[in-house]
Amino acid sequence: MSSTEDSKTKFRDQRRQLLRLGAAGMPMVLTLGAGASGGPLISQLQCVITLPGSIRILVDDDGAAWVGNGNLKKKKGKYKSKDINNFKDNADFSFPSSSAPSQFRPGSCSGDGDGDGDGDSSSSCYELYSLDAYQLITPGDYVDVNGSWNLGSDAASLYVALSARQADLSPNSSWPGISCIVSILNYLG
Amino acid sequence: MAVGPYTSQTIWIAEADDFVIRQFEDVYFVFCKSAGTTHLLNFLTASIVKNAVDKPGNMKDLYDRVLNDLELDAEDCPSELFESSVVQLDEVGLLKPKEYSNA
Amino acid sequence: MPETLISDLNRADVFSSLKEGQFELILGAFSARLASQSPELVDFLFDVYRDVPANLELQEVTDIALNVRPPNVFRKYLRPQVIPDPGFKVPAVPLPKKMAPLSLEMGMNLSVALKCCRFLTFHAGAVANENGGVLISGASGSGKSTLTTALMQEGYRLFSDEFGLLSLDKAEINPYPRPVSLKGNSISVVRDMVGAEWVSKSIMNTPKGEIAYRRARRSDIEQANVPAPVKLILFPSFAENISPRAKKLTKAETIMRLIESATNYKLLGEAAYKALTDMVVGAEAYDITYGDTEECMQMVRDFAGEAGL
Amino acid sequence: MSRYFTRVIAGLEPIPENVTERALLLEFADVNHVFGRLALVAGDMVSEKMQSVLENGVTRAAYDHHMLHNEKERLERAFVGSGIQPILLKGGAYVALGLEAAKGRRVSDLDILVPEQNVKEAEEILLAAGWNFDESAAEEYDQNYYRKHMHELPPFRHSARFTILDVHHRLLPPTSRLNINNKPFFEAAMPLVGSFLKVLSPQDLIIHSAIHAFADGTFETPVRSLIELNLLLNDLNPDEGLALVERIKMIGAEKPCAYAFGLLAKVLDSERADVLLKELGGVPSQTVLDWFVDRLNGNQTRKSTKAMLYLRSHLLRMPLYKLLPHLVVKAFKRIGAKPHPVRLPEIQ
Repeated sequence: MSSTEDSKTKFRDQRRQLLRLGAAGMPMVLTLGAGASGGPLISQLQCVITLPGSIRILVDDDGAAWVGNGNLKKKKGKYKSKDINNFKDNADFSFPSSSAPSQFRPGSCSGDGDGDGDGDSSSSCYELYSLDAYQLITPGDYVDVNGSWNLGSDAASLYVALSARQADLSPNSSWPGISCIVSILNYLG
Repeated sequence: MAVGPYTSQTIWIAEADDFVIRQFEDVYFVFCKSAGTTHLLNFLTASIVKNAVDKPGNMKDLYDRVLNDLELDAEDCPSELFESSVVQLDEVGLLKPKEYSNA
Repeated sequence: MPETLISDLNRADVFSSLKEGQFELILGAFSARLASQSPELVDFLFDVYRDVPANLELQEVTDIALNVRPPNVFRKYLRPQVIPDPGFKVPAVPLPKKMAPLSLEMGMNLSVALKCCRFLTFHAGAVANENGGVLISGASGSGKSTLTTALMQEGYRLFSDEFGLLSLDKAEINPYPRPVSLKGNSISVVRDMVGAEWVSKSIMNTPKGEIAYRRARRSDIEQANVPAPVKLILFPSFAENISPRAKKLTKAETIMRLIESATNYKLLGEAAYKALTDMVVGAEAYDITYGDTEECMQMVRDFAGEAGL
Repeated sequence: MSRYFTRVIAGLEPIPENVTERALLLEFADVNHVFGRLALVAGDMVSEKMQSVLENGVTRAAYDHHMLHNEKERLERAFVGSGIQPILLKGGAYVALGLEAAKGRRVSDLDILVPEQNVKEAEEILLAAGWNFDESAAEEYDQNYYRKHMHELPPFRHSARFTILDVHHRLLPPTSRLNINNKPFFEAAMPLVGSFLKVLSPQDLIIHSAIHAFADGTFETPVRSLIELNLLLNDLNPDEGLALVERIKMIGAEKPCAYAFGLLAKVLDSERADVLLKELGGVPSQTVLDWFVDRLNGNQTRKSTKAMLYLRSHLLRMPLYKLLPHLVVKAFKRIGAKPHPVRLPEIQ
């Protein structure tokens, strides 16, 4: 067999193999540069936060927030002041007002039984968000192609928003995922 | 997943004016001007597009011509693979059904 | 009108120009309007940017506008911090005031990456000699900056350690010789390589660890408007204690990899497709894995020779 | 300054000669999403450098228009033969129609309107063609929320192209206080030439734009909305203009349209808008109109903004923590869930 025929055979074999892969489901057309964000894959944006345990986030109507794992039960759309105070006291992290973006704050706000000091007063001025243990959060998913945050109003979005706030307040803190968020905030450079 | 309905009688066309094609080794990079997207084709999908540019045809017609051009037989390239390749090209907008393009 | 370099200017004038938001920095591909209240930034400009042309009053609109400012009016008094503000919405972390230089560099990089569409922009280091240019594409930690610096030592001009800026009408890259940013261990490597006087003092404890900048040379800046055709494309990756190896890449592989490393490929459409494929046609490309800069450079020298550099 | 810059971008004032003002104008246009529009208005009347900076906006708009063209084609392919003819809305429609309002405009999502009785079928067609409910809204709670309370389905995201598609079946949520008659929009929709898709009538484009800007709640891109409305209004021929007021009353969109016209008259000196406003009997509330003017001026509170403007620098920026809520306003409707890909509830 001549060497040109030899290489022709090899060439055919390569093509046949590619077709076999195609028949097995390999795409025959590949679209390039079509990352999820429509932009390039930036490694700093790919980091993932794994929550170390279940996390609850309490947000008041000024956008202040408390993060902990305390229990809180709603009764008739309201929380007991005693429970609220207990949650706040045991929170691992707290954030000043305006920390939680507006869509996370309670829609309407009213209190009752105020002032009688029996600890039974209740309030609807809070919203509680829960995140599961080991939940994965990819903050980069919330950065759009223009480099803007694009948050929803779910608990994970809130976690991302507070992470950014935490990076602002204290970039060296023990907030779960702080290094991920800082790397995103710093990406490039 | 098909972009939309088609039948065995659907005539598939490709609009050459809409592409910029550059070949490197056995790989074809195709830029689609109207969509602003870049695609990577192999010898099979590139041949499908080329045949649909030269002479639009239905699935069977294109299949026969492509096999002939590439010196392949139905064992090398089963019709299911061919059809799924056409659908993939439709998905990214490099092929389209003729009756649709006339609408 | 002869250009004024920052080193020709008076420190107090620069500071008040920055305070007014009138300070204009003109460097190769992009000009920048800078505003800041930070004296640390003035020091940094006089050190690392000393040979760069600048104006105390804005002469023209600029590609980039950046306000390196405290994150808000109140914070300024509580805990001095700075944040880069490129005039559009970007995620940015406020940094302690002494890190104003880092903030400036981050802000400028973000602006180029996200805002400027005049060039196809690769996340890559770039250098050139009189025969042509080298593009060094790699993620952070691949040794881009170190290799860029090493090639500068061999007589190549600095284009950038961060951005390969490809013209859209011809296969040429364009200089943007900002300081080379060095992290961690590479700082001492580069200080030994080029002499300590060429490297800024370190900024410690940044979110990215220790950072220092290797200044662009006056010759780099003087030729900041001279583009170069790309002849060699490198995709380095660094791993400790590994013997060096290289693999020549096919054109198709190179194109795919470069599309991934471009920040605005999709955005620029047909022009980007043509410019990129044209560039790859005229260049050789290699994937390099290395654990030692000098060993890597030996291979790079060979490849450069073969590519006609 | 904002009013002045808005007028410059609307082509009513010449581009300033002063370099600092030009620099501030560029930043204003960028922040307000009308950079591409400014590029058109400036043309070659400005320095080469300024043209080259503005070219960034032209490039971005061109990219969006390509993306949209592609999505529109994919959509046509999906619906061909189904008997459903979706109506393109907003930016997508302007681009498809080649309207002046499309030029230089950025468009990020595709919005379509389908009759309520076709929603289920449209949904099935889209799911079959590779659109999925965006992960952020894939959970049952959100699905139900959207279906019950909103005027659109949860947003779709294409599984391969990642583009977003919003499917509306009415122009405002049923819970909105504004009582909009949706039927006339469908009846007057016109075929898009060379396409299976439809577009709203020229008058309805304006009415919908006004509803979107002034009744949807946020007035989130005030400068862009105003310039868009002005261009749409200028496109109407005199007969269409006269018919517009009747149309507005029939649809029940007097309120948002009055504010739209009021603002156009006040900020852009639009005589047409002034005439239309008088026909509509003026704005319902001067205070609300002033609030919209404030929004246009970027005022958070009047005092602070005045102080900012005097700084002469581009201190219109906000600190990060204020920026966050601001940025997410646009995303408010993307009522989210956990970021896991969640299986869709079965669709009966």
